[in-house]
Amino acid sequence: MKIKVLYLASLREQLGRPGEDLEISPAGSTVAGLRALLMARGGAWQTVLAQGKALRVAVNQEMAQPTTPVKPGDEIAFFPPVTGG
Amino acid sequence: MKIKVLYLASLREQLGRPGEDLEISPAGSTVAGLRALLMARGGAWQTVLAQGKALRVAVNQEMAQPTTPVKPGDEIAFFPPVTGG
Amino acid sequence: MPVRIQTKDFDAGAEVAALRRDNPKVGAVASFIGVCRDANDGGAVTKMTLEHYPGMTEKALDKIVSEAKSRWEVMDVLVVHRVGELKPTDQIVLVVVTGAHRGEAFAACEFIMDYLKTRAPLWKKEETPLGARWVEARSSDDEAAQRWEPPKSSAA
Amino acid sequence: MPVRIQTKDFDAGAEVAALRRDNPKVGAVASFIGVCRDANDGGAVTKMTLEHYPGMTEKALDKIVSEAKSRWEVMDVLVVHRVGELKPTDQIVLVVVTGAHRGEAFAACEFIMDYLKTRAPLWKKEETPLGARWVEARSSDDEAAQRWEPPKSSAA
Repeated sequence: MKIKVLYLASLREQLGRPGEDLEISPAGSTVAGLRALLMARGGAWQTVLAQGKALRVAVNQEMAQPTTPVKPGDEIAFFPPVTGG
Repeated sequence: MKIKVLYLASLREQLGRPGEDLEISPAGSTVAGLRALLMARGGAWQTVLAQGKALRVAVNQEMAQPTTPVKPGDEIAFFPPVTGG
Repeated sequence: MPVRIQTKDFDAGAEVAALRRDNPKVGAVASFIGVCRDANDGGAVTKMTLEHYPGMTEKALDKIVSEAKSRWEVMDVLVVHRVGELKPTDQIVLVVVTGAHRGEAFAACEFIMDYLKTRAPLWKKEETPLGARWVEARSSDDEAAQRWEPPKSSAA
Repeated sequence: MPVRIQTKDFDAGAEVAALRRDNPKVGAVASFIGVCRDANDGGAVTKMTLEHYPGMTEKALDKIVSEAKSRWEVMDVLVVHRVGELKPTDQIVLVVVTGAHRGEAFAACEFIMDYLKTRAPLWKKEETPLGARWVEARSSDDEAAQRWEPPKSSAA
């Protein structure tokens, strides 16, 4: 299935791209599964998305948990804790 | 001794004057003593300054208590609880 | 002067800008405007007259501002309170507090309003269709001010 | 629209006046302006870039405003947050809340700022003499937001 992934703020810089369109297997896809898939690329992907990092994920612009399902056409954004205001 | 007495807001209207210069006995004068002296005039003085009333007194523009001394030249103001803002 | 009593209206935006004075240490500006409403205690209000005690009102407000500055890490404070005749939608009071951080600026601003409401000699008289009436002090204002008091010691 | 994201500056005085719209039921206007400082975490800041997540930022702020309106008796709310390049003394964010009474207006305004700081997708990158750095989230902001959470039930 096709999904859209976004990397925001420091993550965009560390990963060297603002986002990408991905084709992933639909079976049992979750936020945690997508994160593992991306970390498997190694290098910056592995360190920047490491489990210990304070990382936030939104699915379709709503805050998500590791267990949140990922469905066809979803927009998944990875970003650091927010610092506006 | 000479003192200056002020009546503010609703008290000014109820007592029919904004204030007055008074000559009172200096012996052991306090806010409570002055209040009793004024109440002894009877009529509106007695009812408006009655002990049960929520009344505030300032001596020389600082909030005062019944026991606060009154000295020559002092400015004593009687007024209701405040309602600004 | 951090405290002003005046009959004329104020420009809140200009007052805030003047208080900040482009000070690059200011990160937070909390402000409050009190406005004359067209109703109070369930009755219509067509006009209002604000009376003060010249001299003491300024002193009382100065003291409240000093106490706010001693309690919280704030930079500058402005209090403008109007007196005289006001009508619904007119501005009555402005309190502005600048500081490095928002928590302290908010607390100082609310504290000043709560103390002003219970400790500054100012009185409102409302014109209503049933005649003029002096506004009565509210117990809710006493309770709001009471929050800022240090807890009473229960020691014997 | 109660929420706006924009690159251009805002006129806080004009925004407050527009929000009040001479509504004679408004008795209290609480507002907050967040400002870019020339130092942070002990280091000099010469410039700042604010990034947001177009679409989600507006939604997150709308949700915070709705929650504030459901918790407190307030009338109108405005949130304006700037993005893009800012320099020290520039305004970053404006929150204005109108209501009948000051306590509710103050609480809603501070709540919105605390939630905005922890829940709205916005990120600051600072230029310093040592280079650019992304601002780190503060635990003090988490604690400020935590104050507004209902106490956790201790029932089994």
